[in-house]
Amino acid sequence: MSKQDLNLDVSKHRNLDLRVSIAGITLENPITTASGTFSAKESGAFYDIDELGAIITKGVSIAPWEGNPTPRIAETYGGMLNSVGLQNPGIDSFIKEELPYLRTFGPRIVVNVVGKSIGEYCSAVEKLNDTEVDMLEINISCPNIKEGGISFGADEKLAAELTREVRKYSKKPILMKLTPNVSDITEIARAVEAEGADGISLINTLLGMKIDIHNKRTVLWNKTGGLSGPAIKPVAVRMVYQVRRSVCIPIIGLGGIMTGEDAVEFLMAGADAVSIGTAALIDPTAPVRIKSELIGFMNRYGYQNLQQIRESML
Amino acid sequence: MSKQDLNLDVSKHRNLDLRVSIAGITLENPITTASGTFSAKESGAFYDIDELGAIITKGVSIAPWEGNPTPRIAETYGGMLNSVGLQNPGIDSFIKEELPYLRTFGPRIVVNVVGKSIGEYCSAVEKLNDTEVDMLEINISCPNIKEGGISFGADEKLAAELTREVRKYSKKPILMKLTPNVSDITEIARAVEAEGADGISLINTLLGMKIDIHNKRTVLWNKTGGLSGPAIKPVAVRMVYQVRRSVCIPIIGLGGIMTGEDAVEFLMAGADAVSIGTAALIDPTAPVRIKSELIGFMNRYGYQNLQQIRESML
Amino acid sequence: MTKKIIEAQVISNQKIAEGIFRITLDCAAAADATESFNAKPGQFINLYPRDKSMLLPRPISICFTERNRITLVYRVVGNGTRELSCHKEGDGLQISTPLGQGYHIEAMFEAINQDPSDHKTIALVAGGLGIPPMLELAKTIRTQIGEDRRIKLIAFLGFQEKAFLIEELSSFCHEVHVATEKGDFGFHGTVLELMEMQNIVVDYYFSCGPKPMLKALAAHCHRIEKPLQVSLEERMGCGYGACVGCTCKTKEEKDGLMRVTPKKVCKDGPVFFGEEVIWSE
Amino acid sequence: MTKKIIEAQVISNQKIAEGIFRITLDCAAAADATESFNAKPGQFINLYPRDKSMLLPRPISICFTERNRITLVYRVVGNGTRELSCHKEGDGLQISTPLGQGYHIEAMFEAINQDPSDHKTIALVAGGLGIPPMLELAKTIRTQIGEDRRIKLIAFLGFQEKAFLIEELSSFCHEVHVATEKGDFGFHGTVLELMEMQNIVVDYYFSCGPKPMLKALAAHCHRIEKPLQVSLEERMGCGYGACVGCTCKTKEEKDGLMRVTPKKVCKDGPVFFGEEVIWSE
Ligand SMILES: Cc1cc2nc3c(=O)[nH]c(=O)nc-3n(C[C@H](O)[C@H](O)[C@H](O)COP(=O)(O)OP(=O)(O)OC[C@H]3O[C@@H](n4cnc5c(N)ncnc54)[C@H](O)[C@@H]3O)c2cc1C
Ligand SMILES: Cc1cc2nc3c(=O)[nH]c(=O)nc-3n(C[C@H](O)[C@H](O)[C@H](O)COP(=O)(O)OP(=O)(O)OC[C@H]3O[C@@H](n4cnc5c(N)ncnc54)[C@H](O)[C@@H]3O)c2cc1C
Ligand SMILES: Cc1cc2nc3c(=O)[nH]c(=O)nc-3n(C[C@H](O)[C@H](O)[C@H](O)COP(=O)(O)O)c2cc1C
Ligand SMILES: Cc1cc2nc3c(=O)[nH]c(=O)nc-3n(C[C@H](O)[C@H](O)[C@H](O)COP(=O)(O)O)c2cc1C
Ligand code: FES
Ligand code: FES
Repeated sequence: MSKQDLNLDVSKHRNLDLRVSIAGITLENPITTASGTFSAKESGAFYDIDELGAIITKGVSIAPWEGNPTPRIAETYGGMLNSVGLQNPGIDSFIKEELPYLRTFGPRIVVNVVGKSIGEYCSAVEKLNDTEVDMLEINISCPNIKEGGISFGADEKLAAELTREVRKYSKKPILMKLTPNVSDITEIARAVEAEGADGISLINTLLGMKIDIHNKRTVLWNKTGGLSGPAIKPVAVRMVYQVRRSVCIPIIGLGGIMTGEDAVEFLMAGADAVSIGTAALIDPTAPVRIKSELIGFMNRYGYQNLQQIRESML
Repeated sequence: MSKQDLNLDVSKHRNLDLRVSIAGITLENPITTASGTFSAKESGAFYDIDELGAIITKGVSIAPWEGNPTPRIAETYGGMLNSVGLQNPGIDSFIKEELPYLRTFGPRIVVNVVGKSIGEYCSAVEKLNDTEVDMLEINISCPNIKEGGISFGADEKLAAELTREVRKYSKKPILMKLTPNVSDITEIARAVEAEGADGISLINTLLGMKIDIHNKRTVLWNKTGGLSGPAIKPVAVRMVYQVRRSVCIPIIGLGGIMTGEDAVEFLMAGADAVSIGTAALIDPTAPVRIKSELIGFMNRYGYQNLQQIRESML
Repeated sequence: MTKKIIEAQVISNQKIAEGIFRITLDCAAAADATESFNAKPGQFINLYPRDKSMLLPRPISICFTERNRITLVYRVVGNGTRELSCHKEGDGLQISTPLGQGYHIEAMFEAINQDPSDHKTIALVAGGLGIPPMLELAKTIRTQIGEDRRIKLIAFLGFQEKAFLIEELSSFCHEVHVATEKGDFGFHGTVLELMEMQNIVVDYYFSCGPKPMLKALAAHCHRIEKPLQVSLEERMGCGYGACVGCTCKTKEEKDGLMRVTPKKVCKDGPVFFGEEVIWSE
Repeated sequence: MTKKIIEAQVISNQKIAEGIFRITLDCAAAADATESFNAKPGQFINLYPRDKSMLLPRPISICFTERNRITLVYRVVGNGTRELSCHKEGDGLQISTPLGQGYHIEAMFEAINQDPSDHKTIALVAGGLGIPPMLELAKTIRTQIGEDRRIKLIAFLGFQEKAFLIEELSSFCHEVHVATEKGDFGFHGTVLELMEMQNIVVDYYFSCGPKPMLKALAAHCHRIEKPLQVSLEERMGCGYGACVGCTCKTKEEKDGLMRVTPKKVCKDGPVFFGEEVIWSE
């Protein structure tokens, strides 16, 4: 059987091959859910979860986190701010209550891990070693939580150290999720690659603020929050483009992807896969819509696989 | 004559006092034109330039700069990218051809200065010493120009050194215009304050990219460009808020101001004055519209001066 | 796939008081709209603005349903509701099918029906824009009451100045008591003061309105040991349970222990039992 | 304050060829619209999209003016022009008053009139969406020619496949020659090939169209030493000269020296003399 035939076999879409391999793990398609913007039960009420390439969970920490008081959400022009503050029930509860349900679906499971110290990250990733999780995404970047997060991703040395330690404790492939709130993203990317990261996810949210001028206070209880949505896409595309030219490991690109064409933009910039975040909060069916728009684009221009898109830039 | 009466005198708007003093220079109102988005002749075809608090010119360098080839402009969701690359005819031509015309208007003149080396900055500011310019805005942040710019604003030590030297050579008050593409804006702000900056302008554009997926190339010839417009406002407000709490010198706040309410948001965050950039490219009359919206807001809530707005945050 | 985003058609959109509008939408366009629009009182829908500078859906409570039609009542407070107020008959509007958990009335009727001789009074206590969802709730409760003379449905309504939906609520409630804070109409004061003054013995409370009102009512119901259901409001992101933006703290018994559990207002609520909400925050 | 942003009313908006639309706007709403809309052929207006995700105005050449009405012809290429194509009669549309420098025809007529015995031919050479502005230009030139038999106005038009505006141009030009690259209509080939084949001696050239065409025509006119005016297109930001986004390099004599001068297409152009443009880029 020729390769062409094989492609026909594995894909439901004519001779399109949407598969992508990240750290030895094959995703059926490049569409994943951005951490913190997906709930299997609730999103599953709108679309068939098996359509996804991978599920990336919301951030999970070693112990339960309360997150920030409300208001946690503010709308901005073409974007939104969130200060959820990584509320989560902790890794034990996640493994016991959520993972079994996630495993009833086909897509790969990527667990987003957060922590306030290197030790906390390591303890959490260790607990996932013997679970049926496919990959980890280490969030070294969330700007919401005062006690940690930001410092790791904004400092080359800390990012390197965290990667080294997590790499040591984890049996799973690890993606390092970078923050865009840095002077030079390529420096951080090279640092985590050098310490054994299997891939990079970028970008997380930009740190922002909105003031309610009528009530003379910040809209968010936490004052600042993470800016996401189409407003930040140009920054995200630029960073994916820069990082693609700085490291060899795979990249999951995200930040403001609203349409299939946006997804193509990230692939052309150099991403291997993409995540859909804010778009799915606005239009719950966004991940599957974007997937079919991507297929439409490939058919229109005759791309047969993602590799061809990634290599198409002149 | 009581202070109240004085206010009535100096302002055309009932008992509103819109004046603001920056480095000892009084602006009749806080509305200024963001560097690179104003042309006295062309903007003056749409509104009365004397309505402005200050004119901030486009970047001027010691020698003429060609800027980047076109396309130089790309539209993004709620924003735009530009890679004009600081095209300008050089300081001599500016002083001879443009400044006399600018001086025929009432508003304060702030000259935005760019350079590829500290020497270039210093030579340019020196030439302005004996002109009728009111203030300088030192652009240490433009992300467009490969040879320089970005490095000064993104590095605490370079920013400090540049400020020190420019301070030495200039007889005029200097505002340092900071780039948002940094890990910690307060660090840079403190560094330039320590070296004698008279004020701070922020923010300049975020570095971004747009890919034309149909033609498989970046939209901008220069690949990357500066992201401006309402999309970036939350980042700008956050930085003004942070910097206001880190330094004592005045702040000119900008980044995505589209309405009078946006201007108020920057004032509440801690800005002393504001600049209107992208909004004026879209709606040429934006600066005067925003000024009258600001007045409307003040009347509605009974604010009598800008100080009251700045101090109103709970 | 039980939920959907659909295109509804505007049937009418009118001002009913200063800054307050009533919009009726035809949701038949959705293939299985009749199925999907089987809304429970207390549920809400997401409305998607057209203006693309606004990304987030606007949650609005379902005020009234009739076959494929739903009616919403809203106040213009910002750009999203301003846009909504400009929609004309025939315009298309992106909305979600009903979201969240509505008021729980089945258990109440089960309890009531267990003792056929008992007389019971049910009170709807609402303030401001908490009033609209009371209409669908009143209709549903009244339908269940039917000709049963033992059960009485009373509404206590509080407004700032201008009242609205009074007539509609009167057609389903045995009694409607109105208070306005500015004294324009009915009792001059708050709805809680009005209730106190009326001194009616109530067995079941259903409420929606500003948080301070709900909190005071919860304290009252706790004192008199009567069950209360409240509908909470919180700034939302997605409105369907994906973003954890709309959290509220509740007490929950788990493994025999009382634990603080964060719940999602959009998904676990907006209706909660007064006893489970941690009000202190 | 000679320029303005005004609200125009759509009078009609129709498809005239595959993907090509003609829109006519009533600009009387502007207080001094008659004054402001004294457009010169070759000028353009900015159209402001309604969809707020798109910030930048869309520049479109003025195709035809008649009292307070202006007509534009545009191709749907992206979201902005797609939105434009959906506008219906009566819709309001934000536009600018005319921008840029149009074609310079006064000097030509002065020169022609200096020698009353001479015969002259004026050619309009345009391709694709460069054709619309030729209509207003043709009308203006023909009006000036009046009954003067010495002067001949000829149009050479190049299309991809479907032709448009031919009839309208025929009413102002003495001759109209058409080429289509796919051979659907008229000469099968490019407009420059068509011109070469016709072998007509021309004294003045006015052109608008794709850059390669303009560049080749400029080389041709340079060889035969005939004056050429071209209208350039460039990706624009503001469209009125504030952002320096739309630069083009020109040769300019200053203090007796030939110097490279960057000019703004939106303000100094879009019309330039063929000789001043530096084409190499
Ligand atoms: C479950 C639920 C049901 C609701 N039902 C109704 C209803 O039936 N009728 C009605 O008029 N309104 C209702 N609301 C409130 C309504 O969602 C907001 O008024 C609306 O989203 C404001 O949108 P906007 O764009 O006009 O204002 P924005 O520009 O978004 O905000 C303007 C102001 O409104 C306030 N605001 C915005 N969103 C909320 C919110 N979610 N909760 C509280 N305050 C907010 C803020 O103080 C802000 O300053 C409900 C809210 C929720 C969460
Ligand atoms: C002075 C001037 C006069 C013009 N006159 C006309 C006219 O009479 N009729 C007409 O149909 N078009 C005209 N154009 C081009 C027109 O402005 C663009 O087609 C339009 O702005 C595209 O907007 P959009 O949102 O539909 O597409 P976008 O989404 O903005 O872009 C879609 C594609 O169109 C192309 N494009 C966008 N803007 C430009 C531009 N300014 N120049 C060249 N290509 C562009 C790009 O390749 C892009 O990939 C003129 C342009 C200029 C500068
Ligand atoms: C409500 C919300 C919660 C988020 N939670 C997390 C999180 O737990 N971990 C994480 O790494 N990123 C989190 N993010 C960031 C997103 O995963 C994503 O990086 C960011 O939103 C940019 O993508 P988008 O513009 O497509 O949303 C969150 C974003 C939002 C909007
Ligand atoms: C076309 C363009 C040209 C600019 N040129 C300059 C410049 O010469 N010097 C400078 O300091 N900033 C320059 N800027 C940045 C603006 O002054 C401003 O900092 C930025 O655009 C953010 O504000 P805005 O969102 O209101 O446009 C330019 C911006 C634009 C859009
Ligand atoms: S609003 Fe997103 S979870 Fe409730
Ligand atoms: S488009 Fe802004 S100067 Fe020409």
